[in-house]
Amino acid sequence: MQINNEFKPKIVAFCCNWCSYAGADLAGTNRLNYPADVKIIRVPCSCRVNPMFILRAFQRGADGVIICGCHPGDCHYTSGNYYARRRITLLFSMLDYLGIERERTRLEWVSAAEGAKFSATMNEFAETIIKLGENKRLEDLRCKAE
Amino acid sequence: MQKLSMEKLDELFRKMSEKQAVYLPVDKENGAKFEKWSEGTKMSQALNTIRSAKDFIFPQTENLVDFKVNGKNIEVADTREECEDFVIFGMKACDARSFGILDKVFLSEPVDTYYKNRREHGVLVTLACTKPSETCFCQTFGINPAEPEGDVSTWIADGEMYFEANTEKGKTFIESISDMLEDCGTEKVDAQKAKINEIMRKLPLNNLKTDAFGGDKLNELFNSPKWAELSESCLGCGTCTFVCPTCQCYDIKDFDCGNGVKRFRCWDSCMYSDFTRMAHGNSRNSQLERFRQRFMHKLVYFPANNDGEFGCVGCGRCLAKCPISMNIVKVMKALEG
Amino acid sequence: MQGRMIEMAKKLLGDGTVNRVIGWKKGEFAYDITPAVFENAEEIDADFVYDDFCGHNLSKYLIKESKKDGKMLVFLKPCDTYSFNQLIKEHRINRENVYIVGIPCEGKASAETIKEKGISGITGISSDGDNFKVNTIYGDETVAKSDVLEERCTVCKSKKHVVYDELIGEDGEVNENSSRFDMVAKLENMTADERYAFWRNELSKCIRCNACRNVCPACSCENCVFDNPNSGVSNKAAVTSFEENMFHIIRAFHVAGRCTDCGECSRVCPQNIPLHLLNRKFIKDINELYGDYQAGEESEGRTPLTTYTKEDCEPSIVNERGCK
Amino acid sequence: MTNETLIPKIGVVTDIRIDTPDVKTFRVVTPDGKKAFDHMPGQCAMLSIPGVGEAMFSITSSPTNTEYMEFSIKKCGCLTSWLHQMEVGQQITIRGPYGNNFPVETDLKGKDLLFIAGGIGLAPLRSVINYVRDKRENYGSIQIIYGSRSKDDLVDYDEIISEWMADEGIEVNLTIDREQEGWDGHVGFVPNYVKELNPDISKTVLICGPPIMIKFTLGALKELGFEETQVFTTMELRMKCGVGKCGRCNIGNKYVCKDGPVFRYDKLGELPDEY
Repeated sequence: MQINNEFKPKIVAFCCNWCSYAGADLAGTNRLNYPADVKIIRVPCSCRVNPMFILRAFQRGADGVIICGCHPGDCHYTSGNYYARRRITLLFSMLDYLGIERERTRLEWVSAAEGAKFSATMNEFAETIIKLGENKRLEDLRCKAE
Repeated sequence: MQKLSMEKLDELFRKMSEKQAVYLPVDKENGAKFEKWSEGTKMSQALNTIRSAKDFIFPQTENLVDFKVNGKNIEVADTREECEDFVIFGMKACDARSFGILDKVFLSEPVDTYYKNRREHGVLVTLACTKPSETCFCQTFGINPAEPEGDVSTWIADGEMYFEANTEKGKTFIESISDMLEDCGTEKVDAQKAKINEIMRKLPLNNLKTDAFGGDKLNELFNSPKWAELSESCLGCGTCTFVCPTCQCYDIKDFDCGNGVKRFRCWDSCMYSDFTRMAHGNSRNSQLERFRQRFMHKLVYFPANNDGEFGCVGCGRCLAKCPISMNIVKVMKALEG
Repeated sequence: MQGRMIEMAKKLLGDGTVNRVIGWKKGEFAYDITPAVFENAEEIDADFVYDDFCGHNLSKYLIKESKKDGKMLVFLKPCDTYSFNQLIKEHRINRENVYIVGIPCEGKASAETIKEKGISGITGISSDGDNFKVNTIYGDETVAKSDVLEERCTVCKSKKHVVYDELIGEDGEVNENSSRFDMVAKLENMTADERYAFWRNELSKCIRCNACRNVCPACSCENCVFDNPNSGVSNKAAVTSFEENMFHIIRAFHVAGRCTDCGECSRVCPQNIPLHLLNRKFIKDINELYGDYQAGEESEGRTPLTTYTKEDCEPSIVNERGCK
Repeated sequence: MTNETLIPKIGVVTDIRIDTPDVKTFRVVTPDGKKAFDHMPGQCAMLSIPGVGEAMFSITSSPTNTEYMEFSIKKCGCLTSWLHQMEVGQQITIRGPYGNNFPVETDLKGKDLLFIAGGIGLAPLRSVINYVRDKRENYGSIQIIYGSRSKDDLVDYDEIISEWMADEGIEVNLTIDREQEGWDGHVGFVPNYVKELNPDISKTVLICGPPIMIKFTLGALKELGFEETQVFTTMELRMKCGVGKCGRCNIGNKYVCKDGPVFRYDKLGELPDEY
C-alpha cells in the first residue's frame, strides 16, 4: 500500500455537457490547475447519472466521485438537475447510512463560465480524498489485483 | 467404538486444528452456520445449519481460470491450487448423503478437478440427530439420522461423544486423535439410536413415499396437469436451490477486472428465467416449466441416470425457507395423489 | 374471519361477480401457507385458509393475474392495500379485473420466530387470542403471540384499507405513532464505522437468491437490471462485498419513493437480513427532506422522486444533518 | 494437477470467410499451427472470447481435415456479434470436443444418405458430408437438399457448386424461399421440396435447420413413408459446461451437450417436448 503523502487519489467527475464540461474546458484554456487524476466523464445532464454509475466508479477503483451539473434553474433540459438533486441527495444519504465515508461523494453546480470554480472544487475535493485515503469500503478486490 | 467426554470437546477441536482447518456449526443470530474453529468457538446444538454444507466442496462462487488479453493475444492462467486439509465436524445425515449425490455429478467423467480436490482433502465427521424437526423427511430417501454416513460417525449421549470410523480416511482421522479417546462398548449408542428411531416414527412426514417417482415415470409425470397449480404462486426466486444441499447447477461467467478477465462459476438456479435463455429464445419460457424442471430433476431425471437414487435428501431446508411455502413435499403429495 | 371470507368468496363466485379468487391455501403443517388461486366452491371448502400465518402480500400476484380474462377476487390486508394502490398508480394492475375485499389484520406471526425459540417438531398450532398453543412431538408449548409477530407487524403503520370494493369487519386507523423508524434512527446515531460494521455483517449473509426482489410488489419490472447480462452485474454470484452492497443499494434505490414498507423483503429473506432498514431509511429521508409521504396512500399523483421543488435541499445536507 | 475440461486452450483464427450477410466461417488452429483436437462429425466445441462469453458451436469442418477446424457462425447474439468483428490473427479460447456424433461408422455405413438442411443448419451437416465424401467407398448414394431464405443466405455456396455438385454420385438440390433475380433454381420451402423430390424411402436422413423447418420436414418425410428410426437430427440448447454438469441443456434426463447433440428421431420422441 502506498503511504499517505504519496497517495494519488483517483477521482471520477461526471460533468454535464452543457455547463460543467464547458466549465472544465474553460479551466483548461485559462490554465487553471486541477489534479490530473480527475477523470471527467461527460454526461448529457446531471440527471443522466444513474446511481449505478457512481457505485461502478468506486468498484473500478475510484476513491472519490463528484457530479457536476448546471446551477438549479439553468438546466439545458429545464428540470434535469432538480431531479438529479433529489436522487443524489438520497443516494448520498444512503451511502452515509451504510457507513461509507460521506466525503467521498459530492455534488457541485458549475456553470460554463465558472472555470475557476471548477478548478477550485476539484483541488479541494482531491485534498479531501487524500485525507480520507484509499477507498476501501466500496472496493471490489477483483479489480485491484495485479 | 470410542468415546470422549463432552467437556473435553474444546480440547479435541484444539488438537484437530493443529493439523487441519476444523469447521463446525456455530450459533449465529439467524441460526446455525458452519464456521472455522478458533479458540472460544462453541459447537451449535441446533438441529441443522441454515445453509447446507455443500459450500465446502462446491462453493457458491469460485474462480475457474484467469485470462490476460493483450491486443489479439490471450494468455490462459490456470489458478488452481491444492486445497488445504479440513474437517467438517458435526454434519448431519442428510448433508452427508448429499455429498454422495454431488459426487455422482462432479466425479463422473470428465471429473471436475476443482470439486475433486476439495473432496479429497476433506474429512466428514457426522453427528446423529437428537431432535429432528417436523420438516425432516430424510427417511423417505432411506437415510437414517441415527446412523449418519461420512468418514466418521458420532453420537452424543449422556455427556459423552461416541466415535466410529466408517472409511479408511475416517480411521486415519480417529488415529490422529486416539490419545484423547477411550475404548467403549456400544450400549449407550444403541440406546441413543433406538431413541432417535422412536422420534422418527412420530414425525408428521414419516409416511411420505417415493413409489410414484423414478426414471420410469418420466413422461407420465412430465405431462401431469398438476404442475400448473403447483407452480402458480412460485415467485421464481432461487431460495430453494441455494439452500438445497443437492442442487448443483452452475453458471460460468466472465468478469472483466480491467487488468484481466476472471472466469468464475457460481451457483445457478433453474428457477431463474435466464437459466436457459439463448440469443434465439428460451426453452423454458414459463415459470411452470422452470418449476417442473427442478422437481423432475430431483425425482425423475436424477434417478433415471443414477440407478434409482433420488436427488433429494429430505433435509427440509426448502420447507423452512421458501417464501411461499411451496416445496418438494407438497409437490410429491400432489403428484402421487 | 376465515368463515366469513369463505362465505363471501363462494357467494361472489356463485353470482358471477368474480371468476377466480386469490387467497391462501393450507399446507402440510400449521404454518406453511401458500398463496393460491381458487376457481370453485369445492376448492375453497377444501383448502382456503386465513389465519395468523397468512402474511403474504397478494398484491404482487395481481400484476400477472389481473391481465388474465375474467375478474379476480382478492383479499387484502390493510398493508397490502397500500401496495395495491401503488401498483395502480404505476399502471401495473388492471383495476377493472380485480374485486378487492378488505380484511382486518391483527398482525401476522412468524413460524421462524417460533422455531427460533427452540420449538421443534411442530404438529399443530392453535390460537386463543393472545397466545399460541404449539403442539409438538416433544410436548406442548405456549408462546405469546406478541413475541412471535413479524417485525413489520410489531411496528404496524396502518390498519386502514386505502382501497377496497367491500370490507369485512370495521376499518382501522393509520397508526401515527408507529415506531418503525426507531431502528433507523438508532443506526443513524452510530458512528460511520459502527454502521459499516453493522451492514457488512448483515449484507455478507446474502446468498443472492433474489427472493427479496421477486416478492417485492414495487419490483415489478418486466426485466430487472440485475438480470440484464449487459449490466455487468454478477447477479447470482456472492462474490465480493461490493456486489452485495451494489445489489442492495440499487434495489432499495429503485423502489425508493414507491416502497410502501410492506416488509415482504425481510419476511422472505432466508438469511434474515433486515432489508426493511434500507427501505425505511429512504422513507425516513423523504419524509424529513421533502415532506411526509406514504407510498400507496393515493392511487394517483407523483412519487417524491418523480417530482421536485425549486427549494429542495442540496445533497450537502447529508454532511450537515446526516448520520453521526 | 490433472487436466481440467473447463480450462480452455488458445485458438488462433487464421482465416475468415464471409458466407452470407450474417454468417462467417472461421478457421481455427492452435498457436503452433495444429488442429486443437480430434473430433467426429457432429461434435461441438466451446468457443469463447474472455470477458464476452462462451458458447457451444458445431464443428463445421470434417474430421478428415487434419490441419484445422472450421466453424460457421451466424451472428445472432452477444458473443457471435463479437466473433463477427474479429480479424485474422485474433486469438480465442477453445475447448472440446463435446457431445456424441452422427453414427458415421455404424448406422450410416453402407447406407444411401439424404441430407436435409435449412439455413445455418448446414453447418453441422457439412462436417458429415465432407467426411462421407472423403470415405466415399463406405457409403451409398448421397442426396443433399438445402434451402435458405435467399441465394445470398446459402452457406458454403461456392463449395456446394464447385465441389459437391462436381462429385459423382452426389445429388444436390437447392431451394430458396422466394423468387430472386439471378436465381433459376427451385423456389419454395424445404418440406414441400422434399415431397416434390420424393426421395427413395430406403435412405437414411440427416436433418438440421430451424425447429419449424424440422417439424414440417419430418411431417413430409412421414407422409412419404420414412420411419422415425431412419432420421437423425442435431439439437442445440443453452449450455455452459459442455459436460453434463451445469444442469441446463437437458431434455428430460438427457443432456444435449453430453448425450446429444445428435439424436435419432424416435429416441427424441420418447423425451418430453421441451426444446
